[in-house]
Amino acid sequence: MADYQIRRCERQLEGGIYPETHKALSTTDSCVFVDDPKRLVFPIHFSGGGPGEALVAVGDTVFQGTPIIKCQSGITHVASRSGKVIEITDHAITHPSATKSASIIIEPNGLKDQDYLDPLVWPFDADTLRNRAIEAGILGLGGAGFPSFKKWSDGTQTLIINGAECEPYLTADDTLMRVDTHSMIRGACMLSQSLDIKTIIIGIEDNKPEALEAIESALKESRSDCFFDIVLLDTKYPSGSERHLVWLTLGIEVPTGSRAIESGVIVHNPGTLAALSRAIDGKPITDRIVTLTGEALTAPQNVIVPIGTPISHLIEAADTNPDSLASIAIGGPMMGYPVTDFTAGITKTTNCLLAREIEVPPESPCIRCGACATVCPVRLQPQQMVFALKGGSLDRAVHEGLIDCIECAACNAVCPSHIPLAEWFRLGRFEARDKANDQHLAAEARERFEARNLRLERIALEKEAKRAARQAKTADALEKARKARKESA
Amino acid sequence: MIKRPDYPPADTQIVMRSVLIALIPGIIAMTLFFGIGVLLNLATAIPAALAAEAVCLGLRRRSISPRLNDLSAVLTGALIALSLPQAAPWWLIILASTSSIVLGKHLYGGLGQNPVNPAMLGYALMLISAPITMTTLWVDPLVTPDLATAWLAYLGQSNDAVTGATMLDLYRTEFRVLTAAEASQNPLFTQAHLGLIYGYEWVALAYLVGGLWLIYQRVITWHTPVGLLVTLAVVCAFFNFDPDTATPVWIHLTAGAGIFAAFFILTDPVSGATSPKGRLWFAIGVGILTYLIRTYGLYPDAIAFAVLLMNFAVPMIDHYTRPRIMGRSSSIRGSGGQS
Amino acid sequence: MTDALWTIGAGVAGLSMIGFLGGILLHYASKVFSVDGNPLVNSIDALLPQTQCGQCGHPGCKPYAKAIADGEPINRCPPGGQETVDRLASLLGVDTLPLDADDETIEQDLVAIIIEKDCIGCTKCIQACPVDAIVGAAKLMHTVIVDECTGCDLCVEPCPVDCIDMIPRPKSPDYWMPVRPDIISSDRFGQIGMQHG
Amino acid sequence: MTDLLLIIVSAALVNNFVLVQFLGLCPFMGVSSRIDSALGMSLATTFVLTLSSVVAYLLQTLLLIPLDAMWLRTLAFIVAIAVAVQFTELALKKTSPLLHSVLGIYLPLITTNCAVLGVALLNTNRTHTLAESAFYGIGAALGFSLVLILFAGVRERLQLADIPAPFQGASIALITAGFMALAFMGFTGMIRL
Repeated sequence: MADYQIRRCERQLEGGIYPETHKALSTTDSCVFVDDPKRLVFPIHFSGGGPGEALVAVGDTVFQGTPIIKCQSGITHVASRSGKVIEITDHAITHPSATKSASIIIEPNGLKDQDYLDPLVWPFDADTLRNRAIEAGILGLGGAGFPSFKKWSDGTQTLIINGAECEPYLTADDTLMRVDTHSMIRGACMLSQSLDIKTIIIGIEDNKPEALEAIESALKESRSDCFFDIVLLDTKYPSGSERHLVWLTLGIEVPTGSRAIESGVIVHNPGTLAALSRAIDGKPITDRIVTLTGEALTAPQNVIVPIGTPISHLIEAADTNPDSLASIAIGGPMMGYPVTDFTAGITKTTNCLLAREIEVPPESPCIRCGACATVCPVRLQPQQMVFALKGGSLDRAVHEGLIDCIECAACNAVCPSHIPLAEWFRLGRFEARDKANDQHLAAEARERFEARNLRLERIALEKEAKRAARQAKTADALEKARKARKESA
Repeated sequence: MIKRPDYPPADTQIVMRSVLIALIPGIIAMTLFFGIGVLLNLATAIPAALAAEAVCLGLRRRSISPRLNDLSAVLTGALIALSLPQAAPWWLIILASTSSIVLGKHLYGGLGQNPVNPAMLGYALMLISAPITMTTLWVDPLVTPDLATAWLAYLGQSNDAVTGATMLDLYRTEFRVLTAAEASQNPLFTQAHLGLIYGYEWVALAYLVGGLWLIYQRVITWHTPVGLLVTLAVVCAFFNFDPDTATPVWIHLTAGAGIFAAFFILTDPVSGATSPKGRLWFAIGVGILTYLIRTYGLYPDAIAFAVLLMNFAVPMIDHYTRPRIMGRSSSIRGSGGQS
Repeated sequence: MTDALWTIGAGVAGLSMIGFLGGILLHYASKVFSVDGNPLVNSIDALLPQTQCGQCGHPGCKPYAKAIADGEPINRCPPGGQETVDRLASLLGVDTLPLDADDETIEQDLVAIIIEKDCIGCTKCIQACPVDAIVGAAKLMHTVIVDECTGCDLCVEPCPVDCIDMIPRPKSPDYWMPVRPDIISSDRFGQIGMQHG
Repeated sequence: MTDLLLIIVSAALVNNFVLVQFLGLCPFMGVSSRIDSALGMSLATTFVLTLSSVVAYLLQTLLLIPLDAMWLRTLAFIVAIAVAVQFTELALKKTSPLLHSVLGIYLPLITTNCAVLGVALLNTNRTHTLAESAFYGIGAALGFSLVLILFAGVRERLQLADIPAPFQGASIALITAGFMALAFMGFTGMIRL
């Protein structure tokens, strides 16, 4: 039995909101596989891990687990079912950009052919684990899709399992913690042991008693010597944000512009750890749990879905006709984004499909009431930032702290003028990033330009010196010749 | 018992409507003590404000109905109507109301863009432009005018019988030469009900009720009213050396526009400071300036000037009261690193 | 008469004295506060896009920065666009000017690309590139390092076989930019119901 | 002591040079588009104002009155102010070249800032003593700085506001300055000196 304690979080999230969670809608005790879809879609550049390249060609036969995409960061994505590559073409993708992008389309053949990796045998070191994560295509499954292995550095003291799942409607992590508890605990222990981490914190909101029970019983069976510190959090949005979870559980404020890892903390989604546990056994990520929810679905539930499954297939799996929906929100009501083309396939970061009728009230001018500022979990002044952005001054918005915005959209929820603040901030952050990039390039160009000028100057000086030497030589020779002539004369 | 909401109203229109509802007790009390002129003021100022708003929006080719429906112009009109003298002539009311909307609001781009409080701008403009009208047409609550008298005053025929010096005026002029005991022989004091000065303090009480309801509804926070009233009280108490010449603390708080301003004028979110700390500083500034101008200046009630002056300081207050951003070491530092 | 003379003399003497004292003070002040170079140039240079394209009429960005510090108009930098003009105006506290450029050249982020089959390896473009973004050797094919190219198009002119094209800068395949929220209304958010408890 | 304080308050608020006496409007409109430059300008002006009111007093009592050359007053004061400004400019160029460039033409123009000459002349007109002159200068400078910085803050906000096209830029700034003057009328009559 692993040592563990359960404590209530002693800190209070500053700001934040208490949205209606709607979690009962999709909460089910079991979680089943959906039927295999007719085709699977794998965007080459948008599967997570940065732009990639296809490792297969049209007509190739792939097995479940065959690598098909290799990203620039090294992450490999695999086919989630065996079948045939029928097309590589621009296809709708599950991404906020709502564009079409090059994708590999696979038609599953229903066979159970598998192409897995060799299991790792303990003891292994962190590098082995890192390589395995890359091969198995492990990304943060919570939604951001940050390549997990980049977080694993030596000298880390704490691993936090982010089981907060504060976003309304979502129950994917809750379900995973209930049905796949052992994998999650095992993954956490393996990671901790290879990185020599002693304490594992599980941050979990107090609205998930079943998951807590499952974790407790799994820990009682576990033989790990890690210490598990289970922290019960208030059900308040956004306590599951990485920064806020670190502060709530440890009291560490991650400084602006750095990640939790730089403060010695790793934060992982339960799904990531469960996937890691399977990857150690040789099985890359081929499936994930997705919450199908929202009032517009007939049968909301959590299902295990092969990566690449088209959204329309999942809507049908929830007993609903895809044609009856205009759009579907990917990832929940707060931080999600709309997708209208349901042929797009889900990716590793798709945790929820939310279908509901929503009425968007017309936007009215900001009256600076400050409601957004009172709920901002990073203590920003959203009203000032949006005033600057709408007025066209990105610099002013950055000055007000735009870079610190976590885009949690709590401000949107309370704004009496119905201003889409978080959208403005996302746009602003993208623009700020582009601008910073441009400035970086300009600085480099300046350096090269100055280096070149120095070089040209040096070459010119050398030439001048050579010319002078040559001239002197010629003059010398002439002088000699003249002397010789004189003498001879 | 209705439960207190956990969040501020979810719509701008509801915010404005709540403030209008909260004005009702004050309006009733004012009508009771100062006569029907109050209602005439309202009935003139609100349509004038709406018309000005509509014209401005039309000139800028903006959609008119959503902005009229959000009740912000109605509120501005109501506030200016309640600030003006009760026996004010119609032209003054219309001028004040339209200049509030046009100069105070739409020159700067309409709702949410104005740096100064429109109602107080309109009031101050009138005070400068028509000082006699603005200072002599206050109704004496002891001779509450009937409808006919009020109507005559509305048409511009002032009637000395019903107008009189306001409480603050009395303290600045008549009571200066009287001892506190002599001053308390004034009918306004002798006719006090339940210890509340006739008229003025009852109106203040009514506004207080509305204001507290606004706080209860989370439409406004406690920072602004508490900041103003406490500052005013503390500053008065501090300088209140001689009871025979100085205006007493409670008069400062209740006899002028103190309570009304604390809950309804200073709480205008657009022109006020935006963070809770900033609001506190804003209100403290208004409190100090109000006392100074009331005591040493020419104008008996100084809230309008104090509010305008502090409005101009708002960008600075906002800058220096910005809370420390999570993950940063200091609050006023500019841009941080890139994420 | 003498009175008037005395008055005028006193005035002249007084003013001369003031002028003399002031002159001495300023003389010493100018020694104490003498400035080497102009640090302002670096602040201006930091805002310029560093394309080194010479479209401003100066051989590079730094010389233009110097010229601005000496009072040249701030709107002569087409690659920087209106945004750079605005930022310069803000830095220098002057009124902003409209960008002095053809409409075509504004808002275009271009890079040079060498049509490799046509390249004869003359190295003329390499010599022309102000930021060393072209690699290659004599008689061998050259190529542009796209990430380092500033799009100044100084290499296009010298090419004897006309094998350099300017193309829009290729974006990373996963590049995207959110849509302005006031252009489309997103259906991402309805009103979130709040728990009242 | 109370008198000196009253002089400061009077010069800074009640008889504010910019908003009540309408002196020094050129830098008030010119250098108020950004808070940083407004801060710099107010520092420079404070320095020049204080310095020049003292120097003007000294010139007056030590030079002009003994020489009986009061008719040279304006001329002499302008020379003194010019020296003070020139000195400030040299110092500023060394210590903060950016600010020097931001203030640009407005820095030498402090010389012709009528508020500066106004303070010097008003000092002599009111037969202030040395201390009174200095405090009057400081008060005037504080008032100038206060309104300049507040105005710059408001203008920074106005730059982002959705101002109707005909009023953008200088016109809304002038209107706002007018409203500010209106607000300062609240101080009228507070101190009669």
